[in-house]
Amino acid sequence: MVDTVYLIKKPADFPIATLISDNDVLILIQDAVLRQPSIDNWYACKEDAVARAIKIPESRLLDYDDILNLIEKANKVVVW
Amino acid sequence: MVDTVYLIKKPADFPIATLISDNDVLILIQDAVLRQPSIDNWYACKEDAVARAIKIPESRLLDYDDILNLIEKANKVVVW
Amino acid sequence: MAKKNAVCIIKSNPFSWKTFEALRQAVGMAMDHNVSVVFIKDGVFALTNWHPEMIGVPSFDKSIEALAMLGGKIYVDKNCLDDRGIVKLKDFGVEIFTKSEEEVCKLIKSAEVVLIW
Amino acid sequence: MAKKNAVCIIKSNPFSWKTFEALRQAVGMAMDHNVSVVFIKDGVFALTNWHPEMIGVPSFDKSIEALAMLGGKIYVDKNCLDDRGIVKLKDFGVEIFTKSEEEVCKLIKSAEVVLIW
Amino acid sequence: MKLLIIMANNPYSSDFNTMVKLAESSLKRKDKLSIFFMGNGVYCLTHEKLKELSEKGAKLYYCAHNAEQRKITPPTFAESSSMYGLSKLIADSEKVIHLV
Amino acid sequence: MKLLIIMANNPYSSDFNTMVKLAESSLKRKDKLSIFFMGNGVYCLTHEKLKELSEKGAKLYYCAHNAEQRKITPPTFAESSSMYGLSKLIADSEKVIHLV
Repeated sequence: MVDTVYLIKKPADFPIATLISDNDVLILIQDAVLRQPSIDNWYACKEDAVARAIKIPESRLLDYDDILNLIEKANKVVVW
Repeated sequence: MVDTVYLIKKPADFPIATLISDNDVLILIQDAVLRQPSIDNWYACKEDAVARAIKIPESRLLDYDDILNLIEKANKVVVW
Repeated sequence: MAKKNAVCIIKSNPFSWKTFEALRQAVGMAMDHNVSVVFIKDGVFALTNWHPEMIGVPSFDKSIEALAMLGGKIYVDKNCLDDRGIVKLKDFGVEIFTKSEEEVCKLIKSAEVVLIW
Repeated sequence: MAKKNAVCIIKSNPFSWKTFEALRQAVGMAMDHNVSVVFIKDGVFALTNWHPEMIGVPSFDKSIEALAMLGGKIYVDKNCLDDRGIVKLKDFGVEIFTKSEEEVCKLIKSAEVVLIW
Repeated sequence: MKLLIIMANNPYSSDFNTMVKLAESSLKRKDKLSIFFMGNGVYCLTHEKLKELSEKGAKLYYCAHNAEQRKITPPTFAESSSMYGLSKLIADSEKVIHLV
Repeated sequence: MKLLIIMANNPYSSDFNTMVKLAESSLKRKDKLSIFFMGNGVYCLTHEKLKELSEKGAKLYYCAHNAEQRKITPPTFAESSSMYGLSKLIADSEKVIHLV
Protein backbone atom coordinates (compact mmCIF):
# COMPACT_ATOMS: atom_id res chain seq x y z
CA MET A 1 0.00 0.00 0.00
CA VAL A 2 1.46 3.30 -1.06
CA ASP A 3 0.62 6.33 1.07
CA THR A 4 2.15 9.29 -0.78
CA VAL A 5 3.83 9.43 -4.19
CA TYR A 6 6.36 12.25 -4.24
CA LEU A 7 7.34 13.54 -7.67
CA ILE A 8 10.77 15.18 -7.42
CA LYS A 9 11.73 17.65 -10.15
CA LYS A 10 15.14 19.06 -9.21
CA PRO A 11 18.39 17.25 -8.35
CA ALA A 12 18.68 16.55 -4.62
CA ASP A 13 15.63 18.72 -3.84
CA PHE A 14 14.03 16.13 -1.57
CA PRO A 15 11.20 16.71 0.89
CA ILE A 16 11.98 17.17 4.59
CA ALA A 17 13.63 13.87 5.57
CA THR A 18 11.23 13.09 8.42
CA LEU A 19 8.32 13.39 5.98
CA ILE A 20 9.21 10.25 4.03
CA SER A 21 7.98 7.01 5.58
CA ASP A 22 8.29 3.40 4.41
CA ASN A 23 4.92 3.56 2.71
CA ASP A 24 5.89 6.52 0.56
CA VAL A 25 7.53 6.41 -2.86
CA LEU A 26 9.82 8.96 -4.46
CA ILE A 27 9.76 9.26 -8.24
CA LEU A 28 12.51 11.34 -9.82
CA ILE A 29 11.30 13.22 -12.89
CA GLN A 30 12.84 15.92 -15.11
CA ASP A 31 16.35 17.00 -13.97
CA ALA A 32 15.98 15.15 -10.66
CA VAL A 33 17.20 12.01 -12.49
CA LEU A 34 20.70 13.56 -12.58
CA ARG A 35 21.41 12.64 -8.92
CA GLN A 36 20.31 9.44 -7.23
CA PRO A 37 19.05 9.55 -3.63
CA SER A 38 20.55 7.54 -0.78
CA ILE A 39 17.21 6.29 0.52
CA ASP A 40 15.72 3.05 -0.76
CA ASN A 41 12.14 3.57 -1.95
CA TRP A 42 12.78 5.58 -5.12
CA TYR A 43 12.09 5.22 -8.82
CA ALA A 44 12.82 7.40 -11.83
CA CYS A 45 10.79 8.41 -14.86
CA LYS A 46 12.22 6.19 -17.59
CA GLU A 47 11.79 8.69 -20.43
CA ASP A 48 13.38 11.53 -18.45
CA ALA A 49 16.38 9.32 -17.56
CA VAL A 50 16.87 7.82 -21.03
CA ALA A 51 16.50 11.24 -22.72
CA ARG A 52 19.30 12.58 -20.51
CA ALA A 53 21.44 9.48 -21.11
CA ILE A 54 21.57 8.84 -17.34
CA LYS A 55 22.20 5.24 -16.36
CA ILE A 56 19.73 4.02 -13.76
CA PRO A 57 19.05 0.32 -13.01
CA GLU A 58 16.14 -0.96 -15.11
CA SER A 59 14.30 -2.07 -11.96
CA ARG A 60 14.11 1.58 -10.85
CA LEU A 61 12.62 2.88 -14.09
CA LEU A 62 8.92 3.61 -14.53
CA ASP A 63 7.17 4.69 -17.71
CA TYR A 64 4.32 7.19 -17.55
CA ASP A 65 1.70 4.43 -17.37
CA ASP A 66 3.48 2.90 -14.36
CA ILE A 67 3.66 6.33 -12.72
CA LEU A 68 -0.08 6.91 -13.20
CA ASN A 69 -0.89 3.43 -11.89
CA LEU A 70 1.14 4.14 -8.76
CA ILE A 71 -0.53 7.53 -8.34
CA GLU A 72 -3.98 5.99 -8.71
CA LYS A 73 -3.29 3.39 -6.02
CA ALA A 74 -1.66 5.87 -3.61
CA ASN A 75 -3.53 8.03 -1.13
CA LYS A 76 -2.13 11.19 -2.68
CA VAL A 77 0.50 12.61 -4.99
CA VAL A 78 2.74 15.55 -4.09
CA VAL A 79 4.98 17.32 -6.57
CA TRP A 80 7.73 18.54 -4.24
CA MET B 1 40.30 50.91 -12.23
CA VAL B 2 37.62 48.25 -12.41
CA ASP B 3 38.22 45.37 -14.78
CA THR B 4 35.00 43.33 -14.67
CA VAL B 5 31.69 44.07 -12.93
CA TYR B 6 29.96 40.82 -12.06
CA LEU B 7 26.22 41.03 -11.46
CA ILE B 8 25.16 38.09 -9.26
CA LYS B 9 21.50 37.10 -9.34
CA LYS B 10 21.15 34.03 -7.13
CA PRO B 11 22.25 33.48 -3.50
CA ALA B 12 25.77 32.09 -3.30
CA ASP B 13 25.92 31.50 -7.07
CA PHE B 14 29.33 33.09 -7.46
CA PRO B 15 31.66 32.82 -10.45
CA ILE B 16 34.56 30.35 -10.36
CA ALA B 17 36.68 31.60 -7.44
CA THR B 18 39.91 31.95 -9.45
CA LEU B 19 38.06 34.21 -11.87
CA ILE B 20 37.67 37.07 -9.42
CA SER B 21 40.69 39.33 -9.11
CA ASP B 22 41.30 42.44 -7.00
CA ASN B 23 40.26 44.68 -9.87
CA ASP B 24 36.87 43.04 -10.20
CA VAL B 25 33.69 44.01 -8.38
CA LEU B 26 30.77 41.78 -7.44
CA ILE B 27 27.33 43.38 -7.27
CA LEU B 28 24.56 41.31 -5.69
CA ILE B 29 21.21 41.92 -7.34
CA GLN B 30 17.78 40.25 -7.06
CA ASP B 31 17.75 37.29 -4.63
CA ALA B 32 21.55 37.25 -4.40
CA VAL B 33 21.21 39.91 -1.67
CA LEU B 34 19.89 37.18 0.66
CA ARG B 35 23.39 35.81 1.37
CA GLN B 36 26.52 37.90 1.78
CA PRO B 37 29.79 36.71 0.26
CA SER B 38 32.97 36.15 2.25
CA ILE B 39 35.20 38.01 -0.19
CA ASP B 40 35.82 41.72 0.16
CA ASN B 41 35.08 43.55 -3.08
CA TRP B 42 31.30 43.26 -3.17
CA TYR B 43 28.32 45.61 -3.25
CA ALA B 44 24.59 45.08 -3.36
CA CYS B 45 21.78 46.70 -5.31
CA LYS B 46 20.19 49.01 -2.75
CA GLU B 47 16.64 48.68 -4.03
CA ASP B 48 16.81 44.87 -4.17
CA ALA B 49 18.15 44.71 -0.59
CA VAL B 50 15.73 47.28 0.88
CA ALA B 51 12.75 45.69 -0.90
CA ARG B 52 13.63 42.34 0.69
CA ALA B 53 14.22 43.97 4.11
CA ILE B 54 17.76 42.56 4.14
CA LYS B 55 20.19 44.50 6.32
CA ILE B 56 23.40 45.33 4.49
CA PRO B 57 25.87 48.05 5.58
CA GLU B 58 25.05 51.36 3.86
CA SER B 59 28.60 51.54 2.45
CA ARG B 60 27.93 48.37 0.46
CA LEU B 61 24.72 49.63 -1.16
CA LEU B 62 24.57 50.99 -4.70
CA ASP B 63 21.55 52.51 -6.43
CA TYR B 64 20.97 51.87 -10.12
CA ASP B 65 22.81 55.06 -11.11
CA ASP B 66 25.85 53.95 -9.12
CA ILE B 67 25.69 50.53 -10.76
CA LEU B 68 25.57 52.03 -14.25
CA ASN B 69 28.43 54.40 -13.43
CA LEU B 70 30.55 51.45 -12.30
CA ILE B 71 29.60 49.48 -15.41
CA GLU B 72 30.51 52.41 -17.67
CA LYS B 73 33.95 52.74 -16.10
CA ALA B 74 34.67 48.99 -16.09
CA ASN B 75 36.13 47.05 -19.00
CA LYS B 76 33.11 44.80 -19.11
CA VAL B 77 30.04 43.61 -17.27
CA VAL B 78 29.14 39.95 -16.80
CA VAL B 79 25.80 38.77 -15.44
CA TRP B 80 26.85 35.49 -13.85
CA MET C 1 -18.57 17.65 -4.14
CA ALA C 2 -16.14 16.82 -1.38
CA LYS C 3 -14.74 19.28 1.13
CA LYS C 4 -11.08 18.40 1.48
CA ASN C 5 -8.17 19.04 3.79
CA ALA C 6 -5.83 20.98 1.56
CA VAL C 7 -2.30 22.07 2.48
CA CYS C 8 -0.45 24.69 0.50
CA ILE C 9 3.31 24.66 1.14
CA ILE C 10 5.17 27.82 0.18
CA LYS C 11 8.89 27.02 0.07
CA SER C 12 10.10 29.60 -2.47
CA ASN C 13 10.94 33.13 -1.41
CA PRO C 14 8.18 35.69 -2.05
CA PHE C 15 10.28 38.07 -4.19
CA SER C 16 8.69 37.10 -7.48
CA TRP C 17 5.04 36.49 -8.45
CA LYS C 18 4.95 32.89 -7.17
CA THR C 19 3.77 33.56 -3.62
CA PHE C 20 1.21 36.05 -4.86
CA GLU C 21 -0.30 33.38 -7.15
CA ALA C 22 -0.02 30.71 -4.43
CA LEU C 23 -2.04 32.82 -1.99
CA ARG C 24 -4.61 33.71 -4.63
CA GLN C 25 -5.02 29.97 -5.19
CA ALA C 26 -5.29 29.31 -1.44
CA VAL C 27 -8.01 31.95 -1.05
CA GLY C 28 -10.01 30.40 -3.89
CA MET C 29 -9.73 26.97 -2.29
CA ALA C 30 -10.68 28.26 1.16
CA MET C 31 -14.23 28.87 -0.08
CA ASP C 32 -14.79 25.10 -0.40
CA HIS C 33 -12.06 23.39 1.58
CA ASN C 34 -10.17 23.37 4.88
CA VAL C 35 -7.04 25.18 3.79
CA SER C 36 -3.74 25.39 5.65
CA VAL C 37 -0.94 27.51 4.22
CA VAL C 38 2.51 26.63 5.54
CA PHE C 39 5.59 28.77 4.96
CA ILE C 40 8.86 26.82 5.04
CA LYS C 41 12.47 27.38 3.86
CA ASP C 42 12.89 30.75 2.06
CA GLY C 43 9.11 30.96 1.91
CA VAL C 44 9.17 32.37 5.46
CA PHE C 45 10.45 35.71 4.08
CA ALA C 46 6.84 36.26 2.98
CA LEU C 47 5.93 37.04 6.60
CA THR C 48 8.56 39.75 7.09
CA ASN C 49 8.11 43.45 6.56
CA TRP C 50 9.36 43.57 2.98
CA HIS C 51 8.31 45.92 0.16
CA PRO C 52 6.90 44.15 -2.89
CA GLU C 53 5.99 47.32 -4.80
CA MET C 54 9.69 48.34 -4.89
CA ILE C 55 10.48 45.38 -7.13
CA GLY C 56 7.35 45.38 -9.27
CA VAL C 57 5.51 42.62 -7.43
CA PRO C 58 1.98 43.12 -6.08
CA SER C 59 1.31 42.95 -2.34
CA PHE C 60 -0.48 39.83 -1.07
CA ASP C 61 -1.64 41.36 2.23
CA LYS C 62 -5.25 41.26 1.08
CA SER C 63 -4.98 37.55 0.26
CA ILE C 64 -3.63 36.80 3.74
CA GLU C 65 -6.56 38.69 5.30
CA ALA C 66 -9.11 37.01 3.02
CA LEU C 67 -7.62 33.60 3.75
CA ALA C 68 -8.00 34.09 7.50
CA MET C 69 -11.53 35.46 7.09
CA LEU C 70 -12.53 32.33 5.17
CA GLY C 71 -11.22 30.15 7.99
CA GLY C 72 -7.88 29.25 6.38
CA LYS C 73 -4.98 28.65 8.77
CA ILE C 74 -1.52 30.15 8.36
CA TYR C 75 1.54 28.36 9.72
CA VAL C 76 5.25 29.03 9.65
CA ASP C 77 8.11 26.62 10.35
CA LYS C 78 9.92 27.90 13.45
CA ASN C 79 13.30 26.42 12.47
CA CYS C 80 13.21 28.11 9.09
CA LEU C 81 12.62 31.49 10.77
CA ASP C 82 15.50 30.86 13.19
CA ASP C 83 17.87 29.73 10.41
CA ARG C 84 17.28 33.06 8.66
CA GLY C 85 17.55 35.17 11.80
CA ILE C 86 13.96 36.36 11.47
CA VAL C 87 12.72 37.33 14.94
CA LYS C 88 9.69 39.51 14.19
CA LEU C 89 6.85 38.80 11.80
CA LYS C 90 4.86 41.47 10.05
CA ASP C 91 1.47 42.22 11.63
CA PHE C 92 -1.09 41.19 9.01
CA GLY C 93 -3.90 41.48 11.54
CA VAL C 94 -4.38 37.71 11.42
CA GLU C 95 -3.02 34.93 13.59
CA ILE C 96 0.08 33.15 12.32
CA PHE C 97 0.90 29.90 14.12
CA THR C 98 4.49 28.68 14.46
CA LYS C 99 5.06 24.95 14.03
CA SER C 100 7.96 22.57 14.45
CA GLU C 101 9.19 20.61 11.45
CA GLU C 102 7.56 17.53 12.95
CA GLU C 103 4.21 19.29 13.17
CA VAL C 104 4.53 20.50 9.57
CA CYS C 105 5.14 16.88 8.50
CA LYS C 106 2.05 15.73 10.40
CA LEU C 107 -0.02 18.37 8.66
CA ILE C 108 1.21 17.25 5.24
CA LYS C 109 0.68 13.57 6.06
CA SER C 110 -2.91 14.12 7.15
CA ALA C 111 -3.82 16.27 4.12
CA GLU C 112 -5.81 14.98 1.15
CA VAL C 113 -4.42 17.54 -1.29
CA VAL C 114 -0.94 19.08 -1.07
CA LEU C 115 0.15 21.89 -3.37
CA ILE C 116 3.80 22.93 -3.23
CA TRP C 117 4.93 26.38 -4.41
CA MET D 1 31.35 48.23 -36.39
CA ALA D 2 33.76 46.43 -34.16
CA LYS D 3 34.62 42.75 -34.36
CA LYS D 4 34.77 41.54 -30.79
CA ASN D 5 36.06 38.63 -28.77
CA ALA D 6 32.87 37.15 -27.43
CA VAL D 7 32.63 34.28 -24.97
CA CYS D 8 29.42 32.40 -24.38
CA ILE D 9 29.41 30.38 -21.16
CA ILE D 10 26.84 27.62 -20.94
CA LYS D 11 26.53 26.54 -17.30
CA SER D 12 22.95 25.25 -17.22
CA ASN D 13 22.11 21.73 -18.26
CA PRO D 14 20.79 21.37 -21.83
CA PHE D 15 17.51 19.65 -20.90
CA SER D 16 15.33 22.69 -21.52
CA TRP D 17 15.32 25.28 -24.33
CA LYS D 18 18.10 27.41 -22.83
CA THR D 19 21.08 25.75 -24.51
CA PHE D 20 19.24 25.67 -27.82
CA GLU D 21 18.69 29.45 -27.64
CA ALA D 22 22.26 30.03 -26.41
CA LEU D 23 23.73 28.24 -29.41
CA ARG D 24 21.41 30.00 -31.83
CA GLN D 25 22.68 33.25 -30.34
CA ALA D 26 26.31 32.09 -30.63
CA VAL D 27 25.85 31.19 -34.32
CA GLY D 28 24.39 34.63 -35.04
CA MET D 29 27.32 36.30 -33.32
CA ALA D 30 29.88 34.14 -35.10
CA MET D 31 29.06 35.92 -38.37
CA ASP D 32 30.62 39.15 -37.03
CA HIS D 33 32.70 38.22 -34.02
CA ASN D 34 35.31 35.80 -32.68
CA VAL D 35 33.05 33.51 -30.71
CA SER D 36 34.08 30.94 -28.10
CA VAL D 37 31.44 28.75 -26.53
CA VAL D 38 32.47 27.19 -23.23
CA PHE D 39 30.51 24.43 -21.50
CA ILE D 40 30.97 24.34 -17.71
CA LYS D 41 29.14 22.81 -14.71
CA ASP D 42 25.95 20.95 -15.76
CA GLY D 43 26.30 22.61 -19.17
CA VAL D 44 28.74 19.83 -20.13
CA PHE D 45 25.81 17.41 -20.46
CA ALA D 46 25.13 19.18 -23.79
CA LEU D 47 28.08 17.30 -25.29
CA THR D 48 26.85 13.82 -24.35
CA ASN D 49 24.74 11.52 -26.46
CA TRP D 50 21.37 12.55 -25.05
CA HIS D 51 17.99 12.61 -26.82
CA PRO D 52 16.34 16.05 -26.90
CA GLU D 53 13.35 15.00 -29.01
CA MET D 54 12.23 12.57 -26.26
CA ILE D 55 11.53 15.48 -23.92
CA GLY D 56 10.15 17.94 -26.45
CA VAL D 57 13.31 19.98 -26.94
CA PRO D 58 14.80 20.60 -30.40
CA SER D 59 18.24 19.26 -31.27
CA PHE D 60 21.06 21.82 -31.47
CA ASP D 61 23.41 19.64 -33.54
CA LYS D 62 23.00 21.94 -36.55
CA SER D 63 23.95 24.97 -34.45
CA ILE D 64 27.14 23.25 -33.26
CA GLU D 65 28.07 22.47 -36.87
CA ALA D 66 27.24 25.98 -38.08
CA LEU D 67 29.23 27.50 -35.23
CA ALA D 68 32.34 25.52 -36.17
CA MET D 69 31.89 26.33 -39.87
CA LEU D 70 31.80 30.05 -39.05
CA GLY D 71 35.07 29.72 -37.14
CA GLY D 72 33.59 29.61 -33.65
CA LYS D 73 35.51 27.58 -31.06
CA ILE D 74 33.91 25.06 -28.70
CA TYR D 75 35.47 24.36 -25.31
CA VAL D 76 34.54 22.17 -22.38
CA ASP D 77 35.83 22.32 -18.80
CA LYS D 78 37.68 19.05 -18.16
CA ASN D 79 36.98 19.07 -14.39
CA CYS D 80 33.26 19.44 -14.94
CA LEU D 81 33.25 16.38 -17.22
CA ASP D 82 35.22 14.37 -14.65
CA ASP D 83 32.96 15.44 -11.78
CA ARG D 84 29.99 14.04 -13.69
CA GLY D 85 31.71 10.84 -14.79
CA ILE D 86 31.43 11.78 -18.45
CA VAL D 87 34.20 9.98 -20.34
CA LYS D 88 32.99 10.09 -23.94
CA LEU D 89 31.68 13.08 -25.85
CA LYS D 90 29.21 12.84 -28.69
CA ASP D 91 30.76 13.09 -32.17
CA PHE D 92 29.34 16.30 -33.65
CA GLY D 93 31.85 16.18 -36.50
CA VAL D 94 33.55 19.28 -35.11
CA GLU D 95 36.52 19.71 -32.81
CA ILE D 96 35.75 20.20 -29.12
CA PHE D 97 38.69 21.38 -27.03
CA THR D 98 39.02 20.48 -23.36
CA LYS D 99 40.27 23.22 -21.05
CA SER D 100 41.28 23.46 -17.42
CA GLU D 101 39.39 25.79 -15.10
CA GLU D 102 42.38 28.13 -15.22
CA GLU D 103 42.27 28.26 -19.01
CA VAL D 104 38.52 28.93 -18.94
CA CYS D 105 39.15 31.85 -16.58
CA LYS D 106 41.81 33.25 -18.92
CA LEU D 107 39.38 33.04 -21.81
CA ILE D 108 36.72 34.95 -19.87
CA LYS D 109 39.21 37.56 -18.66
CA SER D 110 40.46 38.30 -22.17
CA ALA D 111 36.97 38.56 -23.69
CA GLU D 112 35.24 41.83 -24.52
CA VAL D 113 31.74 40.43 -24.28
CA VAL D 114 30.70 37.57 -21.99
CA LEU D 115 27.23 36.05 -22.14
CA ILE D 116 26.32 33.51 -19.47
CA TRP D 117 23.52 30.99 -20.00
CA MET E 1 -9.27 7.97 -11.97
CA LYS E 2 -10.36 11.59 -11.90
CA LEU E 3 -7.09 13.42 -12.41
CA LEU E 4 -6.46 17.16 -12.23
CA ILE E 5 -3.21 18.72 -13.47
CA ILE E 6 -2.57 22.31 -12.43
CA MET E 7 -0.08 23.90 -14.83
CA ALA E 8 1.55 27.14 -13.69
CA ASN E 9 4.71 27.08 -15.80
CA ASN E 10 5.44 28.26 -19.34
CA PRO E 11 5.49 26.01 -22.45
CA TYR E 12 9.31 26.14 -22.71
CA SER E 13 9.79 24.61 -19.25
CA SER E 14 10.40 20.95 -18.39
CA ASP E 15 6.99 21.02 -16.70
CA PHE E 16 5.39 21.37 -20.12
CA ASN E 17 6.84 18.06 -21.31
CA THR E 18 5.83 16.38 -18.04
CA MET E 19 2.30 17.74 -18.39
CA VAL E 20 1.94 16.58 -22.01
CA LYS E 21 3.31 13.08 -21.35
CA LEU E 22 1.24 12.53 -18.18
CA ALA E 23 -1.84 13.85 -19.98
CA GLU E 24 -1.37 11.58 -23.01
CA SER E 25 -0.83 8.56 -20.81
CA SER E 26 -3.79 9.48 -18.63
CA LEU E 27 -6.11 9.83 -21.63
CA LYS E 28 -4.98 6.45 -22.97
CA ARG E 29 -6.06 4.77 -19.72
CA LYS E 30 -9.46 6.51 -19.96
CA ASP E 31 -9.02 8.76 -16.95
CA LYS E 32 -11.32 11.72 -16.51
CA LEU E 33 -8.62 14.35 -17.05
CA SER E 34 -8.83 18.10 -16.37
CA ILE E 35 -5.95 20.54 -16.83
CA PHE E 36 -6.07 23.99 -15.24
CA PHE E 37 -3.72 26.71 -16.53
CA MET E 38 -2.74 29.60 -14.24
CA GLY E 39 0.10 32.09 -13.81
CA ASN E 40 2.71 31.68 -16.56
CA GLY E 41 0.88 28.45 -17.40
CA VAL E 42 -1.60 30.47 -19.46
CA TYR E 43 1.23 30.98 -21.99
CA CYS E 44 0.68 27.29 -22.83
CA LEU E 45 -2.81 28.08 -24.14
CA THR E 46 -1.53 29.05 -27.59
CA HIS E 47 0.64 25.93 -27.97
CA GLU E 48 -0.56 23.52 -30.68
CA LYS E 49 -0.21 20.52 -28.33
CA LEU E 50 -3.24 21.71 -26.36
CA LYS E 51 -5.65 21.31 -29.21
CA GLU E 52 -4.49 17.71 -29.53
CA LEU E 53 -5.05 17.02 -25.83
CA SER E 54 -8.48 18.64 -26.00
CA GLU E 55 -9.45 16.52 -29.01
CA LYS E 56 -8.34 13.38 -27.19
CA GLY E 57 -10.74 14.21 -24.36
CA ALA E 58 -8.90 16.40 -21.83
CA LYS E 59 -11.00 19.19 -20.32
CA LEU E 60 -8.96 22.42 -20.35
CA TYR E 61 -9.58 25.39 -18.04
CA TYR E 62 -7.69 28.60 -17.43
CA CYS E 63 -7.61 31.47 -14.98
CA ALA E 64 -9.21 34.29 -16.99
CA HIS E 65 -7.51 36.90 -14.82
CA ASN E 66 -4.02 35.55 -15.58
CA ALA E 67 -4.79 35.25 -19.30
CA GLU E 68 -6.04 38.82 -19.52
CA GLN E 69 -3.05 40.09 -17.54
CA ARG E 70 -0.70 38.38 -20.04
CA LYS E 71 -2.79 39.53 -23.02
CA ILE E 72 -3.35 35.96 -24.20
CA THR E 73 -6.29 35.15 -26.47
CA PRO E 74 -7.28 31.68 -25.27
CA PRO E 75 -8.53 29.11 -27.80
CA THR E 76 -12.25 28.26 -27.80
CA PHE E 77 -11.65 24.65 -26.71
CA ALA E 78 -10.38 25.88 -23.32
CA GLU E 79 -12.89 27.08 -20.73
CA SER E 80 -12.59 30.41 -18.92
CA SER E 81 -12.42 29.90 -15.16
CA SER E 82 -11.08 31.37 -11.91
CA MET E 83 -9.41 30.38 -8.64
CA TYR E 84 -12.89 29.54 -7.39
CA GLY E 85 -13.43 27.32 -10.42
CA LEU E 86 -10.12 25.60 -9.59
CA SER E 87 -11.42 24.98 -6.08
CA LYS E 88 -14.45 23.13 -7.53
CA LEU E 89 -12.18 21.06 -9.78
CA ILE E 90 -10.08 20.08 -6.76
CA ALA E 91 -13.25 19.00 -4.96
CA ASP E 92 -14.19 16.78 -7.90
CA SER E 93 -10.74 15.21 -8.44
CA GLU E 94 -9.21 12.13 -6.85
CA LYS E 95 -5.62 13.18 -7.49
CA VAL E 96 -4.02 16.58 -8.12
CA ILE E 97 -0.65 17.05 -9.86
CA HIS E 98 0.65 20.58 -9.32
CA LEU E 99 3.30 21.74 -11.80
CA VAL E 100 4.83 25.10 -10.97
CA MET F 1 27.54 54.93 -22.92
CA LYS F 2 26.10 52.68 -25.59
CA LEU F 3 24.31 50.03 -23.56
CA LEU F 4 22.65 46.86 -24.81
CA ILE F 5 20.36 44.79 -22.58
CA ILE F 6 19.52 41.29 -23.83
CA MET F 7 16.31 40.10 -22.17
CA ALA F 8 15.58 36.38 -22.41
CA ASN F 9 13.28 35.97 -19.42
CA ASN F 10 9.52 36.43 -18.98
CA PRO F 11 7.82 39.57 -17.57
CA TYR F 12 6.95 37.84 -14.25
CA SER F 13 10.61 37.12 -13.46
CA SER F 14 12.97 39.17 -11.26
CA ASP F 15 14.93 39.89 -14.44
CA PHE F 16 12.02 41.99 -15.67
CA ASN F 17 12.28 44.37 -12.71
CA THR F 18 16.06 44.52 -13.12
CA MET F 19 15.67 45.31 -16.82
CA VAL F 20 13.11 48.07 -16.23
CA LYS F 21 15.09 49.74 -13.44
CA LEU F 22 18.42 49.60 -15.29
CA ALA F 23 16.72 50.89 -18.44
CA GLU F 24 15.04 53.81 -16.65
CA SER F 25 18.27 54.78 -14.95
CA SER F 26 20.20 54.43 -18.19
CA LEU F 27 17.76 56.66 -20.08
CA LYS F 28 17.98 59.31 -17.35
CA ARG F 29 21.75 59.51 -17.82
CA LYS F 30 21.26 59.90 -21.59
CA ASP F 31 22.79 56.57 -22.59
CA LYS F 32 22.14 55.22 -26.04
CA LEU F 33 20.08 52.25 -24.89
CA SER F 34 18.98 49.23 -26.90
CA ILE F 35 17.01 46.28 -25.51
CA PHE F 36 16.82 43.00 -27.40
CA PHE F 37 14.08 40.48 -26.52
CA MET F 38 14.61 36.79 -27.28
CA GLY F 39 13.40 33.38 -26.02
CA ASN F 40 10.80 33.81 -23.28
CA GLY F 41 11.83 37.47 -23.25
CA VAL F 42 9.46 38.08 -26.17
CA TYR F 43 6.59 37.60 -23.69
CA CYS F 44 7.65 41.03 -22.34
CA LEU F 45 6.66 42.66 -25.63
CA THR F 46 3.00 42.98 -24.64
CA HIS F 47 3.78 44.49 -21.21
CA GLU F 48 2.71 48.14 -20.83
CA LYS F 49 6.09 49.12 -19.35
CA LEU F 50 7.73 48.67 -22.76
CA LYS F 51 5.77 51.45 -24.39
CA GLU F 52 6.97 53.77 -21.63
CA LEU F 53 10.62 52.78 -22.17
CA SER F 54 10.24 53.22 -25.91
CA GLU F 55 8.74 56.71 -25.46
CA LYS F 56 11.60 57.68 -23.17
CA GLY F 57 14.06 56.80 -25.96
CA ALA F 58 14.98 53.13 -25.63
CA LYS F 59 15.33 51.27 -28.93
CA LEU F 60 13.52 47.94 -28.69
CA TYR F 61 14.27 44.90 -30.86
CA TYR F 62 13.03 41.32 -30.80
CA CYS F 63 13.83 37.97 -32.35
CA ALA F 64 11.02 37.56 -34.89
CA HIS F 65 11.47 33.79 -34.87
CA ASN F 66 10.89 33.55 -31.10
CA ALA F 67 7.89 35.90 -31.26
CA GLU F 68 6.24 33.90 -34.03
CA GLN F 69 6.95 30.64 -32.21
CA ARG F 70 5.19 32.01 -29.10
CA LYS F 71 2.37 33.54 -31.17
CA ILE F 72 3.06 37.02 -29.85
CA THR F 73 1.89 40.07 -31.81
CA PRO F 74 4.68 42.56 -31.14
CA PRO F 75 3.85 46.26 -30.76
CA THR F 76 4.80 48.60 -33.60
CA PHE F 77 7.32 50.52 -31.47
CA ALA F 78 9.52 47.39 -31.29
CA GLU F 79 11.63 46.43 -34.30
CA SER F 80 11.64 42.94 -35.79
CA SER F 81 15.13 41.46 -35.79
CA SER F 82 17.09 38.20 -35.63
CA MET F 83 20.15 36.62 -34.04
CA TYR F 84 22.18 38.25 -36.79
CA GLY F 85 20.61 41.60 -35.90
CA LEU F 86 21.63 40.97 -32.29
CA SER F 87 25.19 40.37 -33.47
CA LYS F 88 25.22 43.85 -35.09
CA LEU F 89 23.86 45.41 -31.90
CA ILE F 90 26.64 43.75 -29.91
CA ALA F 91 29.20 45.17 -32.33
CA ASP F 92 27.79 48.66 -31.80
CA SER F 93 27.54 48.49 -28.00
CA GLU F 94 30.09 49.33 -25.34
CA LYS F 95 28.52 47.20 -22.64
CA VAL F 96 26.15 44.22 -22.79
CA ILE F 97 23.91 43.14 -19.91
CA HIS F 98 22.56 39.65 -20.50
CA LEU F 99 19.44 38.72 -18.49
CA VAL F 100 18.40 35.09 -18.85
